[in-house]
Amino acid sequence: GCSGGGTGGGDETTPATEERDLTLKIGTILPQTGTLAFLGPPEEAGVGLAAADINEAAKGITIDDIVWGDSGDTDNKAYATTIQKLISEDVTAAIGAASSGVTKLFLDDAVAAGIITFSPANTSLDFTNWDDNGLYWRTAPADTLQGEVLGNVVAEDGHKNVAVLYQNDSYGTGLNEVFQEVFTGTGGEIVAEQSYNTGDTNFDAQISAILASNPDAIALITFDEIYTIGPALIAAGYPAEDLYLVDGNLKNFGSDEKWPAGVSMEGAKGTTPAGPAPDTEFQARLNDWWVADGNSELTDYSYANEAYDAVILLALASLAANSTDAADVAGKLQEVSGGSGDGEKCDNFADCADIILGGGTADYDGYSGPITFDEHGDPTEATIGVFQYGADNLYTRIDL
Amino acid sequence: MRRPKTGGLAKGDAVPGVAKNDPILVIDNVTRRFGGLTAVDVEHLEIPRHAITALIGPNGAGKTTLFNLLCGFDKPNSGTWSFDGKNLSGIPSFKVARMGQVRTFQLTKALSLLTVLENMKLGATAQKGESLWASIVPAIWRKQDNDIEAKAMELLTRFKLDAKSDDYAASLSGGQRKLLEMARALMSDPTLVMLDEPMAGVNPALTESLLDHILDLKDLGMTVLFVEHDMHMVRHIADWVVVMAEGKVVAEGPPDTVMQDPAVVDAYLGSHQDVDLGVVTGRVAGELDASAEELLEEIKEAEEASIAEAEEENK
Amino acid sequence: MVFLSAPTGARADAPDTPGGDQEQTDFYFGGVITYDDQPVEGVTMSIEGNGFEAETVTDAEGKWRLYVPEKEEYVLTVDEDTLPDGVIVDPEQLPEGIQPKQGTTASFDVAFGLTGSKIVNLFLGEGERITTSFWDQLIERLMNGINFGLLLALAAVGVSLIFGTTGLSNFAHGEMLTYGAVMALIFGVWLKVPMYITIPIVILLGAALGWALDAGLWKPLRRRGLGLVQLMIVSIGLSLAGRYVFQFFIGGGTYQLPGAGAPRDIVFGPIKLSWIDVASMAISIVLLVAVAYWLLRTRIGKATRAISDNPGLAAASGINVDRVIRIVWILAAALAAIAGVLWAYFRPGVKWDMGVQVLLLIFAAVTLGGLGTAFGALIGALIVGILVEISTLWIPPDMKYVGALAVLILILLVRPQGILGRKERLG
Amino acid sequence: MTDPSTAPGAGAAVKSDEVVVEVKDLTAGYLPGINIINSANLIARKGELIGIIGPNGAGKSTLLKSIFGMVKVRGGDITVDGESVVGLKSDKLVQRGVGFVPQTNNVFPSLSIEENLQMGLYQRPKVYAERLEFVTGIFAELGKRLKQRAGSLSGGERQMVAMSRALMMDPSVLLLDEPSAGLSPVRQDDAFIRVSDINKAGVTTIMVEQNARRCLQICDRGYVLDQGRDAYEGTGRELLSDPKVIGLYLGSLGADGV
Amino acid sequence: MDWGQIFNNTAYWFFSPETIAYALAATGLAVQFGFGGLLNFGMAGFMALGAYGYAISILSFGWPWWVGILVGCVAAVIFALILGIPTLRLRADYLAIVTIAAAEIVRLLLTTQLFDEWTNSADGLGGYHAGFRGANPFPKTGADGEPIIYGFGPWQWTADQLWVRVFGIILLAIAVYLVWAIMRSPWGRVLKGIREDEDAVRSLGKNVFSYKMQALMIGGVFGALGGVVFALPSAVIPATYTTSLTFFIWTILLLGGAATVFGPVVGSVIFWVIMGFLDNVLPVLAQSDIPIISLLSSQQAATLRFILVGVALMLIVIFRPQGIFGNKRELTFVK
Ligand SMILES: Nc1ncnc2c1ncn2[C@@H]1O[C@H](COP(=O)(O)OP(=O)(O)OP(=O)(O)O)[C@@H](O)[C@H]1O
Ligand SMILES: Nc1ncnc2c1ncn2[C@@H]1O[C@H](COP(=O)(O)OP(=O)(O)OP(=O)(O)O)[C@@H](O)[C@H]1O
Ligand SMILES: [Mg+2]
Ligand SMILES: [Mg+2]
Repeated sequence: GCSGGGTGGGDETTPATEERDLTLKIGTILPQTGTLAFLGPPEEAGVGLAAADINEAAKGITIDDIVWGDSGDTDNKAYATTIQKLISEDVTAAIGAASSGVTKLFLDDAVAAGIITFSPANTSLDFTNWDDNGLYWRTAPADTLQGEVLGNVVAEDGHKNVAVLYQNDSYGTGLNEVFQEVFTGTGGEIVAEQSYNTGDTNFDAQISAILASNPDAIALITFDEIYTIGPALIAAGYPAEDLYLVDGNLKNFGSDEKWPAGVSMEGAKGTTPAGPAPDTEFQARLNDWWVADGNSELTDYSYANEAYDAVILLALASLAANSTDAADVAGKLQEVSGGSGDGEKCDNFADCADIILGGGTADYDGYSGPITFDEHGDPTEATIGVFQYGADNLYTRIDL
Repeated sequence: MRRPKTGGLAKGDAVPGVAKNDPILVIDNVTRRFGGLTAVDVEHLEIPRHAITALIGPNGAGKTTLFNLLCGFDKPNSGTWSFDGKNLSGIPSFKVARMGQVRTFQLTKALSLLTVLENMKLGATAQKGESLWASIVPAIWRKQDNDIEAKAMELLTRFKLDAKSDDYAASLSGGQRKLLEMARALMSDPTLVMLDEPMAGVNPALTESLLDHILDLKDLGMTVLFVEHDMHMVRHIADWVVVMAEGKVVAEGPPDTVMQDPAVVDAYLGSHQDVDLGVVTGRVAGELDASAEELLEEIKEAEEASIAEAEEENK
Repeated sequence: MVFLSAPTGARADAPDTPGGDQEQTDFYFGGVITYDDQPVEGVTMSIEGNGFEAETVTDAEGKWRLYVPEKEEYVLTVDEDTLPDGVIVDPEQLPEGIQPKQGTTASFDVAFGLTGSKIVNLFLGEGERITTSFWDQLIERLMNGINFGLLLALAAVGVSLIFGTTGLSNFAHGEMLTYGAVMALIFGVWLKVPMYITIPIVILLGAALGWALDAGLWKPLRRRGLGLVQLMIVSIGLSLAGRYVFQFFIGGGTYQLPGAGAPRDIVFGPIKLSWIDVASMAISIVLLVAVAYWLLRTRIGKATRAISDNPGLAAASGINVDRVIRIVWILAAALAAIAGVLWAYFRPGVKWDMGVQVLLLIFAAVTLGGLGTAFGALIGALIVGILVEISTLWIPPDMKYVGALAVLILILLVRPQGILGRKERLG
Repeated sequence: MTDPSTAPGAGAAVKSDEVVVEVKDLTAGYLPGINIINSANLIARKGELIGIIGPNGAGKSTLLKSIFGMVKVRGGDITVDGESVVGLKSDKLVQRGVGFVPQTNNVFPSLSIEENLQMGLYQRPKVYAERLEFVTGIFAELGKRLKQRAGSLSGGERQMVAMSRALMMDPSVLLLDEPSAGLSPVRQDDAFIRVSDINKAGVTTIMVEQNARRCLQICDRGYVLDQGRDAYEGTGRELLSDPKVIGLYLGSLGADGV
Repeated sequence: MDWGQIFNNTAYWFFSPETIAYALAATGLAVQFGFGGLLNFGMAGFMALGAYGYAISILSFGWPWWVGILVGCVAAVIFALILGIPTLRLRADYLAIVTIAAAEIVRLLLTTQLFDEWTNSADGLGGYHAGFRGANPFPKTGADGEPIIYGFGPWQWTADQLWVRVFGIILLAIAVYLVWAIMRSPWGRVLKGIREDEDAVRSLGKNVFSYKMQALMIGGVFGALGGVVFALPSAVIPATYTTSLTFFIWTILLLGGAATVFGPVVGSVIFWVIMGFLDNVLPVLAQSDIPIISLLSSQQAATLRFILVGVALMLIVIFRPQGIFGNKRELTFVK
């Protein structure tokens, strides 16, 4: 995102009180298949619920039937056909992809076609200076914040020798880097650092290397691999209360049939971006929407918040620009996120829409945090919540 | 119809390892062992130039193995040999072939999914179009290729394969493969051609006409070394015969002499080449002459001996 | 170093929770003080700067927290007098990037990062951390490697048998593993059938899959006379379809089988095993021995090799080629299914693409041992399993398969026909 | 005729007029549209030794293969013991007592000699010891190297293994495709005499040979196959002395008494 | 979505960079396997080297884009040498496994954080387009300053997109021409002979190793060019170059016909057209009211696509085993 503002033409002259009658068409390019397929449902639910909320609010903008597309993974190359489908459907924005690698592979095509790419989950630094005509945006918070919070949480618990197991991709390496820097800055020491590649299915060697270093605590920077790594660590006799999780793997294991029944994570902590509102009600709504759409219950909520916020922001920007043209919408995204600095805070679509329709400038703070875009389309602000697992293997927020 | 044989090949008496006046291939102390079995153990052997030499010997005598060694397809445990004065030991097989020493395989190696004609053309050497860069420019090789094709067709006609020239080699019958194998080797105009049982499985009438062809080639200066079990053929064209048994050269000399050699007769030929088997087996009326009686006797003995042996082993 | 005199003066009481004695703002400094790995209680910590001053005392866990009104730089001071006798704040043991202020040993400039908290931990004295020795690690991983290798062997023997009999490199073998694991998931978890019944069911279902694949796919294809490469591509298509069929039904997540994550409480020296590990190895060994017996002692075993040499001649010898191949498929699929279950316990977890992840290792094992030799596959599998587990003692863990694959290449350079493979004669 | 029973090497000839193998107007081939066998006819009666000769590519092997169910039959009929065997697979024919030695690729290279022989008895492993004795009686060399892999054998040795494999099963009908190819002269004679012996023991034998003279010497009747048709038929002796056959197929080599 | 649009979206794949890239790689494989009989299962490795050679040359060393392409090709040649010298004497099926392993090693080396400075590890490289786009001969904007859209119907591209395709097709055309030229020459005959029986060819005096190596290199260079074309419009991510990429290339080769000149091109088009068609048609079916299919969620429809792709590949190979252009006759004799 080289230019967040200024590309949209003529929006400044829009009369403040004008009625809107906009139909915004968006598509998704989220993983329905492949190794990241577990991320698809919550993200799609986020998108779907946001669209439902927007349509229900009836503020002069409707979200057309969403074009659901599959990003797949780099292995099955599903994204290649999907992005073309979205382009031919003339969407204003494509929500996706989950993995930075996949986004990179189609981003240039999307930019050439002049549609917005809005990822709820990309964290790679490379996008900051991508040649994207201001069309790339993301709601996933940068690693820097979460990494620092995680480092501080581990340190404050008094751990001195800590091991990290992280995924070798932009998500894992980025977070790991910040975490290590912060943690060593507090006086602790990283005694083992092990990574694995996405798609690996066995982590034995890594786990035994970590345990061999006898750490006081282990930070697990992973996605779904937690379902394998967690039980393996606990089986090896490592105490759950010394495990630290992150947004990629902080899940309510207690209500998850995929988690082995006997394995308790009680005491383990984790960090994840979280807005001021408690998640539980939001997650219930997500789940309701998802089930009503004919799916089985959600077991995972990773990046649902970010996906939801992405759609809301797009709709607000569209309202603000009074246009569904991608360039116009992109031109307003920074503003509605509060990036122009003078917006009025609001935390749901209807309120924000009212501000915009009333001629004001909205500053949307969503479920994934306060979200303020810089001129590159990267979120600059976030609130990171700290959570802890109880005896029921469900996590609750402890930092409030 | 018999053509005169080339004589005066050896420098002395026809004993194993005798020096030749003009040897093309000289073999020294070549041995090859497989586990406990010594398949080849040749002390000294010279193959005369411009002559047809037959290599005969019982099954498993080591003839094919010797061929493999001489052509670089197998590595000996020891020994050296030279072709045309050039030391060949350790030279890879394709270089041996390029020097003009070309062989055929006993178990044929047809290039299945190439047509018969392509198989033949592959046999020609020094093709300009076989280098990668030249291959892109047909002008460089087109003419040569046409010449090769003409020559190939000529050979195929002689080998009665012309009708099959556009068929895949995989569709040839067993005998036809033998023929192709041999014709292909001849495509390269070798100095020395080594044929491993070229006529096994080839129809007798055709064999006869091909032998003439080989004799023609000899007249043109080619040297032939061949392995064969068909004694008619050996007698018909060989100028010199080398007999191997259990890896060693046990006799050599002009065909008529060697085939009278009692050792050779015993170990290999059997003394009853001309006996009518129909008579021996009692299927047709006929005089059972002395040699036939002998043959039957021998067979009986051998049978009993081997049964006894097998029994012993079973115990 | 300067040793200060022993602390005197009464210690203040620590708050109930760190920082509980102060007015809570959005910004705080905090940390822990330990000496020789023991928390130090009662150390007085003070903060000062920007016209603000505060003080607190560490609690029983050595923890402290000091709230400040603004996100600015402050000076943090540790009252060294309140540390245990003879203990000072050793500059060597300070956190990275923190320096004592000029002229002091226990006052530091501290600043916030991006967030509203900054932690300064002081781990004083001689901490001791007992790490596992290299040899113990090696032995432990060797054990893991054997366990892994054995389960790979179950799959590899099947691949090898199929290759040995039909010449087909079955790229769908990974899915046959996944199939076993998924069946175990369905019966063992969803239908709550006890595991000791589930496993025989899985074996039976595996056998049924093998039967169905051969009857429905491979045999008709043999009839049509498809080439081996064509068959291989069919198996690649089958693998793709199979994998996504699993994803279709179980989604992209990871599930656990009953008992997965059982504690590793069987200890022999450095080796720690769970009863699952022991059972898994036992099952592998029993099955492998049974297969070996079958191959060596029965005529069908020999027939498999005869068919791979020359199916036409095998038929001419009176071998019912189709039947033998059918048996091989059934056997291979049953072995793969059980290997899948063991793999699900070893990882641990059942996932839609768990099988294809080890496919390459299985093939490496089969090749290493010598293509088509069942015993070679066993040896190859053990080598591969062990290498994968121990190679990361030397190489970065994200390259753990590199070691095994590189060794495969190296061994083939020395023995192009694989460990137990044999050269053909020429001519 | 000498009395067969007194003639040395002769067993009790079990012959009758009962037709064991009959090929009627057979057409067969490999590639679509090209028939290799064009309405060929052949009859083998019980206990007969039939020789088939002909030029290379005449279709001799194809004929044997079609009898044995290895080539698709396009027309005509093949019966064994009066029952049509068209469409039956090879292992079914083995069950009916038909044995076959192919011309090429006739051993299992990666199996040892012993295992090769066992494969010959795949359907009746019990009688192995007995049959092994019989077979090693013929090819003594093999008995000594039972553990050697067939793939490493010399051409002639392979041929012996191939023959032995077929003989292991004690067939009632034996189809031989060039059994003598690659054998040394002594062994060739041996082989022919054995075949004759086996035949006399009642095994109906059909033998394709390029060693035509030897073949015709021992066979009861011979066929000359040319371009997929049976061009000539007669007793071995008739064919041997038929000038046309000599000119076209036998050639003069070996006939000139050398 | 209507059928016209489905058709358009499907037709897009006739000229997509992916199609061209896969066709190039499959052409390389045709040289190696189709004509030379080398079971190279490491095509993904060659493609990765092409793509990374290109990207790293530009990003780390600042070389011009065409030098990058040359570097990619050279990298492929070197890889072929390293791979070939020790392994070309292996039996065909051993070679298959060794090449898979080698390609995986390449991928893992590109993924590991050890060489992060150049490879950016798992995240891959992007943003190297300036040079290539700068060389674009097609005007980007018309006189009115509006971007020019070239083409018609389903094939409408910006100048940059057109340039990628034109460039890719030129490369592909050259590759196909070369294959056609060398395979009808005596060189090609030797190579085909080696495919059938290398000992026989050796006995005729041909240096088998050298021919195999040349084939491996030529195929490798085509593969690398495929990698470059794949990377030209997008980015290079190590996870792209997995074994399944190799498998797809193989499938494409066999779809078209292994020992054919145009087979790989047609195979690639078929492959991507199937992918595109299913992606477009399945969601429509899932939303239609056709029984059973309409019960699918969009997730399941997406998954179903790959099931069907797998099944389609199987069916094509089963019912046209010789490939579209292949010679049925050959099939009678394959082992
Ligand atoms: N690779 C090998 N391993 C073990 N033994 C071998 C190998 N190659 C050959 N032999 C043995 O060496 C001996 C010689 O074999 P060779 O093929 O040279 O015989 P030959 O004289 O050509 O016989 P024939 O006339 O039957 O073709 C045989 O007994 C054979 O079994
Ligand atoms: N698999 C095959 N596919 C196509 N054609 C074949 C095949 N096998 C043999 N032929 C052709 O069929 C014809 C007869 O072959 P066959 O093997 O029956 O000959 P044959 O009489 O046994 O000859 P030989 O004496 O050389 O063994 C030959 O022209 C041959 O080219
Ligand atoms: Mg020989
Ligand atoms: Mg024949």
